[in-house]
Amino acid sequence: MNAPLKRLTYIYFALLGLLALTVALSQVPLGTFAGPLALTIAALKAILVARDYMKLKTEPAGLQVIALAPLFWVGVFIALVWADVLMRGSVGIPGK
Amino acid sequence: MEFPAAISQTAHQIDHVSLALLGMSTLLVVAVWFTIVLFCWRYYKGSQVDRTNPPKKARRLELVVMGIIFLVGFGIFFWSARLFYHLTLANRNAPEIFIIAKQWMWTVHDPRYGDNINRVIVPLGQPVRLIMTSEDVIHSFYIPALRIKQDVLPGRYTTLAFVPEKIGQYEILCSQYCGLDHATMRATLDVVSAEDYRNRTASVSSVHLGKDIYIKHQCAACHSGPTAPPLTHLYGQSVALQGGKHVIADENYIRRSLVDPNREIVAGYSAVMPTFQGQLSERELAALIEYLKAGTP
Amino acid sequence: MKNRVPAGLLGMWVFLASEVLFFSTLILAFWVYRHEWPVEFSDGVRHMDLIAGSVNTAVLLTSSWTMALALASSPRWKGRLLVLTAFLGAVFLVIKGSEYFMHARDGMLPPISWSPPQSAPAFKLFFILYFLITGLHALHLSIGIGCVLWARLRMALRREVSETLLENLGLYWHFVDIVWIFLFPLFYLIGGHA
Amino acid sequence: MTKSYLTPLWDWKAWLFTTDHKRIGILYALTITLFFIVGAAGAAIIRFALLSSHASLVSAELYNKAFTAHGVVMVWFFLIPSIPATLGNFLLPLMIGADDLSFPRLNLLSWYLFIAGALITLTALFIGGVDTGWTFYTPYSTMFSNSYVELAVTGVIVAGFSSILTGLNFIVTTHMKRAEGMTWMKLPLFVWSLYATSLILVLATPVLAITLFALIIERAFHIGIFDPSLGGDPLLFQHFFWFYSHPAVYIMILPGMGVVSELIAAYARRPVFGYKMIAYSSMAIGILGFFLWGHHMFVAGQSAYASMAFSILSFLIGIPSAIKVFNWVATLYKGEITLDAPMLYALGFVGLFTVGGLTGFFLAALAVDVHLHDTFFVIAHFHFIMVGGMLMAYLGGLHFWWPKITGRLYPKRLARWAAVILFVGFNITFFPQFILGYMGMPRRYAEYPDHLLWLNWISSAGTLLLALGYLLPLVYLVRSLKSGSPATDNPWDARGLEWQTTSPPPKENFLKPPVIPSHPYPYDQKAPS
Repeated sequence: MNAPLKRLTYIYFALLGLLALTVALSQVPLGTFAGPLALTIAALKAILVARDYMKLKTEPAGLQVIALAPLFWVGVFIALVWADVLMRGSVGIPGK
Repeated sequence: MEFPAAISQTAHQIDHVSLALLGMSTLLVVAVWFTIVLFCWRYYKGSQVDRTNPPKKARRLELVVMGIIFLVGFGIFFWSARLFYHLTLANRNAPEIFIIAKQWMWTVHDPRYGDNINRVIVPLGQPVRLIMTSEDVIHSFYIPALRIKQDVLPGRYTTLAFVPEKIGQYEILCSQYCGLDHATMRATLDVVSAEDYRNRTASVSSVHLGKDIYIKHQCAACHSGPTAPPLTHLYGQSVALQGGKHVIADENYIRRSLVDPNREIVAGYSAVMPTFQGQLSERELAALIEYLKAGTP
Repeated sequence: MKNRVPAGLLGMWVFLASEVLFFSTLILAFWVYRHEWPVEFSDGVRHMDLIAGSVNTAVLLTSSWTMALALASSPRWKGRLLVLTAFLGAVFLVIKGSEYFMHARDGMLPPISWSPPQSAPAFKLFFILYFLITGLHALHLSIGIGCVLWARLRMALRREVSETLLENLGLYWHFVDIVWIFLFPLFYLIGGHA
Repeated sequence: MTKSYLTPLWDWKAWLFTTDHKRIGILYALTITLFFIVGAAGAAIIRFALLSSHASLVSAELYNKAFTAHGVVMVWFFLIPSIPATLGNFLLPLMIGADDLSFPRLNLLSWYLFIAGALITLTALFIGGVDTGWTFYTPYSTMFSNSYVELAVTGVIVAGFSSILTGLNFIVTTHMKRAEGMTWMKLPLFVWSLYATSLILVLATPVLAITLFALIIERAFHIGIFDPSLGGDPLLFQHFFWFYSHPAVYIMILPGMGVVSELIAAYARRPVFGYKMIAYSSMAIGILGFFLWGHHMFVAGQSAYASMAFSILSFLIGIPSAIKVFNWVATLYKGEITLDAPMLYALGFVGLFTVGGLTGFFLAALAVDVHLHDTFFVIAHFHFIMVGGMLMAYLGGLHFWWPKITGRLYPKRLARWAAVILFVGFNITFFPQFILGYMGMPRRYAEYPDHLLWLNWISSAGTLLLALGYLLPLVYLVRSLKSGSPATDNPWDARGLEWQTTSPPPKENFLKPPVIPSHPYPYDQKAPS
């Protein structure tokens, strides 16, 4: 196998390793940390796939910006929806 | 054609913000329109005026104009946000009246003076709090004379608080589209003197009705023993939940605990309470809440 | 960028940007409801088959690997690896389908078969969102399988298959994989521990 | 003489299977004109009904269906595609010196999806109607309405895919197909605005599509995704709906702003003042426009803190908007102004947009919005933006590029009159609605308190003039196709690349490569011959 193929394979093993890790961690009582941890591992996997399999690493900067731009929108979308959901009723008055 | 009277302090204050906005807008609109007309007239094709060295940009002027607009805008934001916060927070402990909306009528339930349809009677000069919910779709409780409205949602309570300061009858409108007869879903706000308000004959007291429900559903069987948390003087207290969270036991909390008891479980107890969703009407829920608020069980 | 990136590739990335928002909305809805109904949603997670889910994740990761390999290989291997990728995608669908079947058998497939072990509305909500989101993901994957096989067929018929088209297939495939990477912990892991 | 893109003219196959962006632009123009008439019919019913304060002319049921039809058709089948899909389609490649969009076949697919969506929705409207309002709020739309909600919503989703593909096509085209030497800072401001619009089309539309899809599922199977009695949260629907629908407002207005920048430069005969600021402000509006949706929910039961965040963000959008107005007005300074119809429309746009934008401050201000939300004040506000703004820009652009598109000149005098009539009619129709709103008339009211009668009559009377303002251009523009005098390649002595080719252009747009100017809007130089 040549070098690029080897690299793809290493990434594959890393992905499987992360999968095993997250499944194993799900069997440990981690309380409130379970969610953030599982999502962090998922994000790591996603980064590996995007960076190497989707070849973002070697694309020109302009394309990288376009590829990652939607994450900014998603971030604000999530933040502002949560700003409502989490704070609802927080002034101690029904419906405010 | 007449503007609706403003019958509360906050209504006047909202009018003031609106006037300030109107002033600012008029100024800017006149400035823009006037400049357009002036330029069109002065620089109309063929007019003999100096056209040499037209500027390409004017960063500094632009920054100054934007800066002024930003500051004025921010000032108005701050003013109106403060007023909004006040509107939201004020009178949080005022005596409450329940409003139950349904296509296309408002059932008004005053815990002390009984029920009414499409007529909300409130005492002059005293803070009132409306606790509202809907039995079907989203409605919105809008009182133009008070300059306030609040959407009324199924499945939870929303509130509206105010202090009416003028005797009379005022229009209440549904302002969230709710189906065929949306436009006729109107009611009257009847502001009466404190004396007249007190002299109304009380019908069945709500606390009484609540007590009946409490007994009928045998709430005490669990809530006076070790299986369920005690309910005495529950209202307004901070309740520790499983998982370390705390909630204030307001109307929405009590309501949630009745229709969806497994959602927030009090620390030290297990999820054994059955749901009363569908078994208690909104009216009965309100009565039960009144009974718990009286603090006796 | 103009001279270094083919238009088709940029188009695919813009399309994926749209897809990101599409799935984010669903995931956000799921996340908000799990916040509002932690007990029922944890219960829902416990009714998932963790083994099937983990195996499926591995299958899909493997398919991404074979897809990446296919794009980097010589023409001789390319075709075979593409078929293998599509096959792995199909395996994923079969496992997913059998999970659906189990849920249907256990009366947890609203609204067609609904006689669940617990009657809370939010428990049903969990399953509605589960079928909606994984169903849309499976639909995406099916389209991916179809396109991969179509490209393979064209290669077999010695019609022209452009480099950009294959790259785009890869991008789409990996994107569908990434979506699953996030769906997996949400539906199978978080809250599953008693 | 070279063959124009219009030959063969009467071969229907050459139209329905064309991949030429110019022909597709024309297809869009014809279809949205049709939908505009449908939407206007809805408006006519509304204004006729409101002549009576007691629903004695039109039943409440018909009224509810009329305003829903008006909203749905106007928003999704007229305003959203209006400028981008017609003028944008036609002009984007011409303006950047390209022969077509990056994906011509995808472009045709967009049109077919649009038509399919429109036919589905119109079917729903004609076989019985929809009575939910264009906002489709749950749980009314899912559990209570007895009308053809699923069908109407399906059409909107299908049309949404058309939007996404158009946006994708425009973004890639702007990146990839610019002629040699056409750098970003030389792009016409219309192209900038289309780019910002496309960003919204691509990123917001999927959210609407999936939300409406969930709505269909909830309604069809009676399972709760947003219904509170089944565990759902109706406010989540509103968040998702407005995450699309607020930016959608900028889909409607941004291209209009782009057109106006072109028109003002051409008729003041000056390079656009503060070019970079206008370009950047388009992008700023495109991006910031996503983050204010919550101001539609101040009284919906949203958290008070979230409301405050959304309020301040809403005030911020005023800055890029004000930058635009400032620079447009400044472009007039030391210009050489003529007041032809396109310029009248453009100046009308600036004036009315200013009013519409400033009344937006009322609605962004929390406490004031508590009073004005869901009243006619809101109706007036967004009609000042949509009709006073967008529609004015569309008509202005249509007149300006009419010779390029059709090769014919429009009657100038009549066109000026039409623009003035439209402006006056518009103000008579919609200005009283600000007052109505402040007096407390809720929107979507088939019946209303008697003391609001007079203002409603004025508003309804204004629509007659407004209708005349629409009919006139329709008639004389169509007539000009036959009897208008032939246009030269550059009748307005304008500077965009599109004016360097023939009128109408050949199929491949440019027979010889266009001359790229040294800076945008070189009205201070002679046009290249």
